[in-house]
Amino acid sequence: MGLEIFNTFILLLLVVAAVTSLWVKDLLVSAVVFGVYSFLMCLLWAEMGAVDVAFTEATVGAGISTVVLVATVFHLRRKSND
Amino acid sequence: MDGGSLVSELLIERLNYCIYVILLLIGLWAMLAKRNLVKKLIGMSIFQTAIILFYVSIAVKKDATIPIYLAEHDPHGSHAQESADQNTTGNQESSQGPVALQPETVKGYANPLPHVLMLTAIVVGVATLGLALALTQRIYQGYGTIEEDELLDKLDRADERASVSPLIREKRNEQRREANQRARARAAGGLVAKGKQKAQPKRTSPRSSVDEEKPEPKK
Amino acid sequence: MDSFFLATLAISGQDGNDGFLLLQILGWLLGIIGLVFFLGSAVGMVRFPDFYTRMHAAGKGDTLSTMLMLSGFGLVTIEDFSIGSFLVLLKILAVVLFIYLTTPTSSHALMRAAFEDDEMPMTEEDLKKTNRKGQKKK
Amino acid sequence: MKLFSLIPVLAIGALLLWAGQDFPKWGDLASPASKSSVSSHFIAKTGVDTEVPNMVTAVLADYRGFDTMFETVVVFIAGTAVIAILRGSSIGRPRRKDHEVEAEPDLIVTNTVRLIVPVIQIFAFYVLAHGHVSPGGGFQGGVLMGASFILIALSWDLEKAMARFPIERCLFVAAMGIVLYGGIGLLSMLLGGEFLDYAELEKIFPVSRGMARYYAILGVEIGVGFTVASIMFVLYANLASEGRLKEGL
Repeated sequence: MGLEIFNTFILLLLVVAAVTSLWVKDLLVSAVVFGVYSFLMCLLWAEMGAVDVAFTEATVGAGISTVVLVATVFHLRRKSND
Repeated sequence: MDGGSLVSELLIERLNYCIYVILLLIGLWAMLAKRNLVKKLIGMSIFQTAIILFYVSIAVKKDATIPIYLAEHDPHGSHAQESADQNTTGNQESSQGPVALQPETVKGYANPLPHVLMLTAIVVGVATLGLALALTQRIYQGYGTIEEDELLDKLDRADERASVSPLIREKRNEQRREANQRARARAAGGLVAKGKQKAQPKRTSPRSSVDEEKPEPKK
Repeated sequence: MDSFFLATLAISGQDGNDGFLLLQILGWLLGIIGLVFFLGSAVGMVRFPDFYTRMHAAGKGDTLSTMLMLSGFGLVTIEDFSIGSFLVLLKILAVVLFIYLTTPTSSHALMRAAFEDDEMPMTEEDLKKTNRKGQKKK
Repeated sequence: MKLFSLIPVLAIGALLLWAGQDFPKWGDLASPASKSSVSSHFIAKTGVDTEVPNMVTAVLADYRGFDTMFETVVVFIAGTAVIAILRGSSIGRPRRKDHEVEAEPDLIVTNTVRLIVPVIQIFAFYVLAHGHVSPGGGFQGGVLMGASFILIALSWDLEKAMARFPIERCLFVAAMGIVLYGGIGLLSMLLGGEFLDYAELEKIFPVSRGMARYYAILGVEIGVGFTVASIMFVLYANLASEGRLKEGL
């Protein structure tokens, strides 16, 4: 009861993003969807009142870690077997 | 507790915990079952964010604001200054410096302690992710693959090559050479060209070729 | 639009609360128009046939709708003529300027990367071919 | 293998769900974490002790300063480990050419980046210095500063960014951040307090005890920002070029 509709919706979207980023066979797509996951997480934290954590996640999780993942995948084989 | 109340306890009142558990399990399953190393690392990050999400949601209070003092509660803000000025005209005792918040106002702020713990965890998390990605790049340079099963195959072969002592290797090579000669003799007895190709050793991996090449000059 | 905005400000200066109500309505209106453009760009991303047209929908619709929605937010946040609410408006306008600079640049970079990767724009003949194929499948 | 790994996963899931009945409900005011005397003390007394309105910054840099210092050391060690792992690993290895186009840096992109990089850096300093009264602080400001250099490296090439922030300078700045953090702690220890007990700094600065802690938190955050900014750039520069530190992405 205490959980609002907004939170539930974002949480379900989080599960969808997590599953998608592990499902796809292209590692570049996987990295980008992981960035989407980080942004959703940041939105959820901002809604929970943890503004500092949300700010950190927006800069670190969605910014740096996506860039670092893409930079790594650039030097590896892009296709993954599972 | 009967089944119905358990379901209502878990699925309706504590649905958020169910979703945290699902996220955590997705991350754990990816770390265990996915064979690609980058996928494993993404699973690790999902695992980590699920735990951080759990911690941050513990800090939520109903109808509470963010953990930054409102202007009227800040002991050193402009509002406190004004009240201190008013107090100096009246009561001298109560204007002695700033006052801590009352327990009722404490309930109006979200809990800052989990935020602090998790803020550093996120930054350390990206640093360790970078370290793990550097190791992944190094593995790809060394073995040419980041799939776990192929990697294990190559590691097995490398182990075998490295661990066998020279005497045993010599003996094995001799056995293999004898087997080859026998096969060649059989092939020469039978069909001419086709049989010879078939009688070649089945293993075409780099190890067998290397091991056979080494004794060659002794002949 | 500009003169209307100035007129609203003048009204709000004279009548107090009614003018701010007008500003709020204007802000809501801008936000709704922005959402309509956003929906348009989302539909375009799904419906358009090739990469360039899709980027056309995403780049243009995204920039315009985000700018509209943010300026709507900025108008809604004005509650009085204090420095605080004016500072919030100024910050939101800075974000609008930033988006005006960066989003078209990023879509340009994407387009250019696709062009140098020899991705050809779809011609009318290609469209006819795909239509024929679809009809055959049916 | 995949089915086999489902067994521990489902077992852990069942265990966690079973434990989930005991957790507090969403936004419960009487949850153990909210009722504990520690967090109530932080909320009530932070403003009195440190004069910092943002409780998260105060707890991060003052009450739990020892923790944050070693978190910063962990970030520094991760950066140096990345350099150590990737340095010289690709000598004599041909550079991959298959997905590469011969192109000048794009005119529009470079000019826009030329416009917005100073704005990003000013914003990073703003976030760093304004973290006392608004969301922000050393970690966020440092990451933004590192991101501005990554943006330069993405829009021109890695050499252009490395000319502005070479790897030796990165490591020096990162180490200086930790030295600044530990130095403030040591200074307060020399003045008679304990390690990282900033209130003792009032003996050399003409401010009250609360304001001494306020300014010391700012200094500590600047140290954290230095380390995080340079290590984030080190991570990108090494991973994008396989440790060559030139001709990245």
